[in-house]
Amino acid sequence: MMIVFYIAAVIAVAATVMTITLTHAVHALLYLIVSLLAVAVIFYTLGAPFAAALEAITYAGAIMVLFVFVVMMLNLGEAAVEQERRWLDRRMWGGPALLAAALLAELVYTFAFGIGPGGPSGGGVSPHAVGAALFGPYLLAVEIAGFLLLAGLVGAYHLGRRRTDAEE
Amino acid sequence: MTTAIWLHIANVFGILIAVVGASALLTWIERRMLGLWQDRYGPNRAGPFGILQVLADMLKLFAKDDWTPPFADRAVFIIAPAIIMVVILLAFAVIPITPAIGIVDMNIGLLFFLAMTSLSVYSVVLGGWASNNKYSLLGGLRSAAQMISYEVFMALALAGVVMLTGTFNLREIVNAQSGLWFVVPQFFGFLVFSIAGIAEAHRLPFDLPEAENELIAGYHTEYSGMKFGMFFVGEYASIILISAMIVVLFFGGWHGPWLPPIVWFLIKLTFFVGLFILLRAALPRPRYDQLMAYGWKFMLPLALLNLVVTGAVTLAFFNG
Amino acid sequence: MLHLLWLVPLLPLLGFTTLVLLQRVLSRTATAIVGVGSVGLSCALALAIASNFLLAPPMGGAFTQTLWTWMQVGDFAPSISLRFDALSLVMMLVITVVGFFIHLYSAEFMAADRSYLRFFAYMNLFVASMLVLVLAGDLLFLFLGWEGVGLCSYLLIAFWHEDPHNCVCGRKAFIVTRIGDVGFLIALLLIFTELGSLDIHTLMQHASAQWPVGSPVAIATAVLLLAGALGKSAQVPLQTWLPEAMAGPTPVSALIHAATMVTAGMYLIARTHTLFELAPPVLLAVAIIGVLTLLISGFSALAQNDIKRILAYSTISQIGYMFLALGVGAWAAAIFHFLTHAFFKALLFLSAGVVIQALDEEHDIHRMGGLRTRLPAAFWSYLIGSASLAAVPLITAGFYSKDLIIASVWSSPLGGPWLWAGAVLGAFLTSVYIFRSVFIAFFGEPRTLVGQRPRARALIALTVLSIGALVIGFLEIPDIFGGGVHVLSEFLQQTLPRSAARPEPARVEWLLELVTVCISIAGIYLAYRLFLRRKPEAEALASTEDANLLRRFWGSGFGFDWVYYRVLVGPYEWFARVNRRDVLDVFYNTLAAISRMLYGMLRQTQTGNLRWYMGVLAAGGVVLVAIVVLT
Amino acid sequence: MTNTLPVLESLVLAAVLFALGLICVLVRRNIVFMLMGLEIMLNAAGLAFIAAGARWGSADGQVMFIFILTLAAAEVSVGLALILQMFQRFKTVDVDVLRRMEG
Repeated sequence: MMIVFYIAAVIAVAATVMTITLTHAVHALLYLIVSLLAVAVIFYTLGAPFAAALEAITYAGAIMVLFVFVVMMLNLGEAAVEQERRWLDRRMWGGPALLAAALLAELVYTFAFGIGPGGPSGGGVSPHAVGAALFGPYLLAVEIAGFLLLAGLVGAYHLGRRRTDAEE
Repeated sequence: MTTAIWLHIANVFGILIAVVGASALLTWIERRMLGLWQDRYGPNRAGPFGILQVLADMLKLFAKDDWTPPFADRAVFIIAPAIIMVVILLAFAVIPITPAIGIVDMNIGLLFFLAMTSLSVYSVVLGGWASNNKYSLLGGLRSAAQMISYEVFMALALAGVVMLTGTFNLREIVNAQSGLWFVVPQFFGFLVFSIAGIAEAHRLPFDLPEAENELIAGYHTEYSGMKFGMFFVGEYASIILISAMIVVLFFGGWHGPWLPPIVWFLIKLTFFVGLFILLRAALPRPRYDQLMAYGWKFMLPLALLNLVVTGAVTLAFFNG
Repeated sequence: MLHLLWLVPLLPLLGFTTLVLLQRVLSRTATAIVGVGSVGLSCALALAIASNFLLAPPMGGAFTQTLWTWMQVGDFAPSISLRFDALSLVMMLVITVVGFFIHLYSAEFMAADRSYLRFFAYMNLFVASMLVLVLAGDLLFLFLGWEGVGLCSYLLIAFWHEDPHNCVCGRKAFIVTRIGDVGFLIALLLIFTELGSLDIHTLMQHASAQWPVGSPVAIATAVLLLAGALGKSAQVPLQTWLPEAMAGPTPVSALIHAATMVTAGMYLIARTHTLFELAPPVLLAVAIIGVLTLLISGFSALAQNDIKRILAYSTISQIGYMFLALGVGAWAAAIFHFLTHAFFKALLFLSAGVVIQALDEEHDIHRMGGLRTRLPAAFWSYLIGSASLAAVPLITAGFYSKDLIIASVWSSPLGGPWLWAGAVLGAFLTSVYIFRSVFIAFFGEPRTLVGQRPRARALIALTVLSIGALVIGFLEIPDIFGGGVHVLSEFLQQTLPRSAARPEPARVEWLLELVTVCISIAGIYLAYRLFLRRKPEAEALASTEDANLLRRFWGSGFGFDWVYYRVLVGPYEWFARVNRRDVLDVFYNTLAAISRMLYGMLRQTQTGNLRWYMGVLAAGGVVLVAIVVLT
Repeated sequence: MTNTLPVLESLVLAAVLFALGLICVLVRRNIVFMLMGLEIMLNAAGLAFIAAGARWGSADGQVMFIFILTLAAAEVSVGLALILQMFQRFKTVDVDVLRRMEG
């Protein structure tokens, strides 16, 4: 299991690095999908098969498709890739990388010393338990999430409308 | 231990080869049956009943120059057809054919199937995009919207079955149908799933992404050789996959009297594959907006209604 | 029957709400029906209740009806309660009856006005508030009516608000009465903190039990209540608003500024008489203020040319009589005079209104003349009202009430010769100024053409009020006139203490009676001589330097307005002018400048660059996590 | 399952992914890539929740992940609609162009 985890982790990190460095949007998205699928595998190794399936279905299968869809609609072409390459100036990486490194160091430090001794109690969590928790103590949150989705739907529909010149 | 491993390997390769072979064979079967229903011959020259036509097609496709259009996005263009083969074949891994035959017995088998079908979108979308051709792009855009939409109803239709059995494990679902096939209590679920399945496999009448007469074969316009062959075979494999899922989820899988389980499964499978081909022969293709309206305005409410009624009945009578 | 009491104030209030809510729907006729009808119903109900009360008096001479508790904050629980006793009954009857006839008259008088509906809405609201004022069993509830009355007064004085002058008058009335109201409000707080209750009956009992006579707190309370009463009743030094209040329509002047509202102060003192009896100095002050007021306004009325202003000063002066009566402990006499005054003053105003309307908004008596023959109805009613006001002996109501007051002042231990002399002088002045207006306006040469003449509704009102102004007086006839009648004072004794007057020997009484009669007749005769018979001589006298000065002084109401302007308004305006560039603003402007500077600095961070925001956000996150990690 | 789960490693991985996503958001000028960076960060947060849930054997982690998923779906739908709108109006995907909205 640990081998699977490490392979997946390496794939995830590598794919994410590719995502953030590539200039071509569709290629970057493909790498991002790979990264997400790798994370799904990691979920599986963490004993969360339900979350793994959801990650694949929703994240990789639906949300990313939306991304691809939009990138396809924009259909920027080679010029955009060139532009992106120009924008990705080497000098621009310094500050953000430093910031991210600091954050990473802090987080790792916290995890390393904060998780405490003692092996994880472990044990997978079945979809049944997740569902019971969702519609038990988290029922209100589920309702709110439903509202959030509805708001997202309405917002996206409104924003996505192609305005005619008369409306401007 | 060793025997088990060997058996497992045999299982894996057996199913793999069977599926690919069956898909290939299906190209010929379909053409013959269409010919039958449309009162013409179909391929009948090569071998008995033209069965060697499959081989001939295969040879032709393999022998063709593996050509990539210069204006295409090379990497994505190559990956796209591979994706559909990979995900469809992966999805077969969770299908329990008989108690003995079946690759993995996953406790989230149903979700795995859904995950794989949802990933199969990329094949079409990326293929359409990478071809860098406006017809292909249109086909890709259509398929993205269509497949995302129908995936929703598909999952919702399956939720009814999950409610009745309380598990995502396909083997347990089949076992739960030893008495009554779920097609009876979940008839609307079956209906929605079948229709959504056709859409997911973008078969006629829902083959808008590749509509020949408007999009010139849509997303695979630029494909040729074995890359086209993979799209082609992948489509038939997904027909088999959807049929197999219908059998597993709604028609009791391998259950049946007198005959051995494998036979029952194959009989049911063949029936649904035939049904899909018949649908292709019988139905016209809707307009794109009709397709989407049909999905969101009819299928979704139906699936939700099915879900609510199933939930209410389950809660009222079984209270599990 | 008594339990229907709550309907009496509610009916006019319903009339008000109906008018306001349906203002787009109602026709003029419907408006008049609603406006007059609501008060008419209320009047009929009041009469029924009053007769019921008289025939079968409730226990203790008072009927209390608690409708609900207004609010409940700790011990503070004022209730919406009605208290009905002899005093309330008289007040209620006067308000509804006189109010009804004035409404009836208004239906005709205001017929040509654009804001017909608004007028009746305000009038109905006024009647409702006034009824609340006199029927309230709780001081806070009374205060609600008190303020409602003030509001309506303001609204009605400024009724013709297109003319800015009317608005100024309305504002003046509002502000001046407000000064008194502040005193009233403080009195309410004081009473509540000292006695723990605002229920009038309870607080009276508590007060007489807890406060000794002449105790400082009693005096303070009485002074503060008196301030409220002075404001509302237009007594010195808060009388300046009432002449200005004549800017409103004439029926308003009749109803509010003569018959009802201005007597609210007197009512308040009568209602809380226990408190005043505990503070004898204040009672004396009431009497002195009454005399001062009646003299000042009597002289002022002499110098007016505007017919309504004459009546306004006359009102102030008559209320001064009531205050005088209250001050000397002649409670019943005050109420009696209120009763007769309500009738004859309303009558005077209404007939003046007829004249004004007939002469096309002419207020100046010198431009009138000879109206006796041309407007006989107005003449006769005005004459009857004037006779009553001037206390023409035996036949007028005003004679009996004023006579009772003057007699009480003489014989009361709280009164005395000085107050008596003032009252008698006032009576003389009254005769002179009112008959001055009669002779100038109704006799002599005609000067202006007569237009509109009164029609049925106005005539009904005038007739009824005329009869009232004549016969109401027979409720109370002195002993020396063959036996004597004491209906009203007997009745009021259920509520108010008996007059403190000592019995005088008949000889003294006859003498006093004779003095009053002579004074009244003499005044009328003087007016006749000066303004009708010997007019040229009088004019020659009036055109001298000194007389002109005196006339100007009197005409301006003894210069109270001028003094107030100099002492209060002027400095205030000066201060406002000086402070236009607010000194304190410097401090706040500095604060604003600092915040603007900081804003300018912070604004630099708002680059509109999304990545910059993200970067700052991330840096903030890093810092926060660092703080958490390192601590 | 008694074998130990890679909880600590998962958390570290989540941190790494989060940092990478942050870099992506900060460095990129293309708004599509910025949105992708956000997705990476959200996903990393989800991973951390799952890992924590696995550490305690509790369903709460996965519940939180589902909520993150919901959030991401809503966010992406609106965000992509905004991108389309922006492209339609400014004919570019460069966020720096939006500076003209500076107040």
